[in-house]
Amino acid sequence: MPVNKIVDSFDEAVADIEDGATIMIGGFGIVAGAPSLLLEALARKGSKDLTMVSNVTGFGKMVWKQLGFKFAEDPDILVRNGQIKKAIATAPVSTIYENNFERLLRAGKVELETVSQGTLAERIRAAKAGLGGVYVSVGVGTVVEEGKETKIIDGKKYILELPLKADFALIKAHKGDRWGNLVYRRTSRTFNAVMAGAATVTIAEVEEIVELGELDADAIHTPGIYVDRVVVRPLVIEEEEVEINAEAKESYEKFKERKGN
Amino acid sequence: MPVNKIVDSFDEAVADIEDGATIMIGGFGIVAGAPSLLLEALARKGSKDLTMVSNVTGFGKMVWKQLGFKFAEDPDILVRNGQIKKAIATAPVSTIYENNFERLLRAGKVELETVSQGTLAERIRAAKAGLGGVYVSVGVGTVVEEGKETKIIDGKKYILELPLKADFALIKAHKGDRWGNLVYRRTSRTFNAVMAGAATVTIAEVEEIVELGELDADAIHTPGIYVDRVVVRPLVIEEEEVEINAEAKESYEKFKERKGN
Amino acid sequence: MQEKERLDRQTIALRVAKEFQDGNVVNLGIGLPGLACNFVPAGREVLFHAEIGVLGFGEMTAPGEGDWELVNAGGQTVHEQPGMSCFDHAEAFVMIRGGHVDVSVMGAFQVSEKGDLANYMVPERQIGVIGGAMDLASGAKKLIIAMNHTTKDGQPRVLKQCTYPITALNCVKLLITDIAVIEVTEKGMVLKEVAPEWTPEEVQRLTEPTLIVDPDCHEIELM
Amino acid sequence: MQEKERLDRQTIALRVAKEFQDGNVVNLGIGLPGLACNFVPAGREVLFHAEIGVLGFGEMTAPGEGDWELVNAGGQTVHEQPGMSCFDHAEAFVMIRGGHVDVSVMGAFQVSEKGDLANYMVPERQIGVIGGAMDLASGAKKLIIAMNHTTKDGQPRVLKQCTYPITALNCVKLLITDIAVIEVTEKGMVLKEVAPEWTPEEVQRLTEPTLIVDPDCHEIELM
Repeated sequence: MPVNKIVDSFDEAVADIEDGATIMIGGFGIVAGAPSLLLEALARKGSKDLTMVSNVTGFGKMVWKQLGFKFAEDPDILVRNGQIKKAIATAPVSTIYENNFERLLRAGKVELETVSQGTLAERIRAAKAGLGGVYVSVGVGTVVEEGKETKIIDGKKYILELPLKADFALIKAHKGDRWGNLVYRRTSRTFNAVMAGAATVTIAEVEEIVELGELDADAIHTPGIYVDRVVVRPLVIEEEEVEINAEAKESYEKFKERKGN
Repeated sequence: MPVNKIVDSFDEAVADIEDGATIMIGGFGIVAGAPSLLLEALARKGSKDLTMVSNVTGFGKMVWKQLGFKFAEDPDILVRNGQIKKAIATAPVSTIYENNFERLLRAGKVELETVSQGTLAERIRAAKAGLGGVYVSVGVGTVVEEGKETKIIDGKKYILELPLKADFALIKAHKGDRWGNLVYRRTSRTFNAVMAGAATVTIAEVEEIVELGELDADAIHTPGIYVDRVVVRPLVIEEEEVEINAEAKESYEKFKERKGN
Repeated sequence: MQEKERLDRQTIALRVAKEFQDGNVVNLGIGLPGLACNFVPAGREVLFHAEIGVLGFGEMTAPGEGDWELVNAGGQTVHEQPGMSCFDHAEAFVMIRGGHVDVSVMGAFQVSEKGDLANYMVPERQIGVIGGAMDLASGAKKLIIAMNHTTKDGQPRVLKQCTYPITALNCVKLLITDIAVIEVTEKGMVLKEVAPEWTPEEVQRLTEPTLIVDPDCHEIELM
Repeated sequence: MQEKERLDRQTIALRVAKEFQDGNVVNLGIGLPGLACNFVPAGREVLFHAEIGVLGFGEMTAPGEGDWELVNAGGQTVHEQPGMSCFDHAEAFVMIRGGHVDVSVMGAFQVSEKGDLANYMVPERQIGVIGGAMDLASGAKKLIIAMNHTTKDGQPRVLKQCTYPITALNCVKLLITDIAVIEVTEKGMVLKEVAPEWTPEEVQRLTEPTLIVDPDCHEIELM
């Protein structure tokens, strides 16, 4: 039988994500790299008490609009839906406004583990790579060191960082095939490619499904070995009105003027 | 000034590899992935007492011919030239005949550290990634464990493996540009891409130099940040007569017959 | 007494390939195991992995033909096929060490009753070739050993304890030799299949640990 | 007394960019530092790195234009340019942690005399945004901080000791503020440049540690 990892719908793709699961969510916090339709499906399913591993806990529509992007969901949809028990993230709150996660955190309704970004990537990779742990010097002398084993290696102090594994990884790619081979576009690769294979089940949301062989062997970013399910987006995500942030506009105009001189 | 990492000759590319240097040599042991002309240049220069990090210590012409390959140099050229003090390798000897390294080792003229292949790759990556070390369970209960720190993590025993860094990495790629961006072809990527950036100076031998922008941003395997020098091969490497191994021929014929049935 | 005929390398490889299930990711070691990529049962789709950095390649090419930058772990050129992907060495071993490879097939000098594997060094040689063997033996979900049942001078290589240096402990799940198919279980080694005309007693005579003969033990089936 | 005019964000970014040397790999933090990609001195070739996974991108696009899958660490779209490469997050931090990035430019809440950096949490908020700041502060060969010299109510942010939680110790090499350029050295903080019309004494008055005034201290040069 030909291998076929393609599933027919987003709801089917997330059907076995039960209450209490640990899930990884790809992307950086920038909407283009987020598995938006998988997140919407998981919101519809309504699984509770999830532990969520992601770079950000979600900014929600406001920030995307200010950045001038077409709108799509980010991890915030699970937060505002009350599905998250704990977040492991590098940027759990916003520096400019109070996001939904911060509100719940201040109300004592969610837990938080803050991780440095490079260490988050390395811990996820360690799980995927079957390593027992890695020594990282980032965070020495800071809050990140608290409660962790340290070791002097070659005269320098390192913190022992342990692998981070999940039950499910929800990721977003540009194209995929029936073996689960994936390619990403530009800065949307980010945590998506890192998380692929670091969970028991990796589910990829793609913009396009291509025939086996269409992706060049040398240019595949995520070999199919790491991917369990592939589900394709409808052609166009609903676009919403976009307002450009006034400050960004002004700053750009000033820059253009200066360059003109 | 435009950045330009392209150097004019192989001799110039290796001119500062002095006696006693630690060098990494890319490839797997299969000739296509070896930086053959850099190795020839280093043999001409004659630097001595080198510590060599590579998958194999070299098979020499005999084996390549038997495999039916066009001939090019592999790490053996430095071994038979008497330039190696110590080898760190996963397959230091041949299982089918006595290679030059084995002869020197038995004569007490070289030292050897044998490493498991996945661990070699991970130790090189650790150096490139600024990690203090990684815990690996491969080799527990074997000779590889001897003299190393171990640790039980989550009920499983791991060995602490330390980063492996070099002064120079000699690697081979398919195409490169003046920023040092590289792409590899098929199974020639191997240790070449891993070693790029794990040495103070990374020198890449390429088959073709392309204009900046010709390599697609999404398909570059080694971003230029890891590469210090790029040197291009003359168009054709001298081909030698090839004899096909008789056993390989026979085995293949038998397989074809069976498939025919 | 003339010994009965044993399976040749091609036939052992054929029997090995029968183990591959639809969608399995299979790493084939150097030598005999490498031949198994030629014998995937009809209708099954199997993805072959080589630690040199390739997944999903096809059959071997004729010697001296093929793309010399597309080779298996033994340096033999293989055919490209749709869906194939290439990667570097660190990634190849993320796949292996991380438990993403379903089946690994390797050769061996010795295998113990508990599934310990010795395949990287003949003690007399004093120098070993570890290569990727330790990683594959500890990392793959299922390790199949394909080897001759005895040494050239007829001594058993299936032993109570390995006398050669160990590659990895408790790792072998299935043993396919030129005279038998043996499963390594918690209760001991179970004889599942014997070569044509061989009896379980004859296999036992060439095997050090006591074999549990499976009630369903039968002649090796190749198709 | 009316305070003298301070540099605006664009001008600080312009001064920051003067530090970039030919061939430097430069990571620009979110906010003000991000603007520096627009001001590379004419004739110099600088490779910008963003931890989201891109190296060698060009200037920012107009807001709302550009490829929304090609953004800097602040989510602002940037222009593609020849030689650009994209990669994943683990690789981006191999570059950072591994010491492959020449210059990192970040904002800060506080910087200490010894070059300690506090930029991930305002204590009153209790929740920090570490992001990639710790990695960049410990990993980049040279860390430049671009920030306002004082808080909104005029309190110094260049301090003997940071009172805010630390991002990384002994990491800041150069401080470019809206009134001064200060080098962090083993002997102490050296005042190298002052904003137009500002005197070293005026800068000192807004700075907690004692500044060593460089004999060559002069007005900030932008070109």
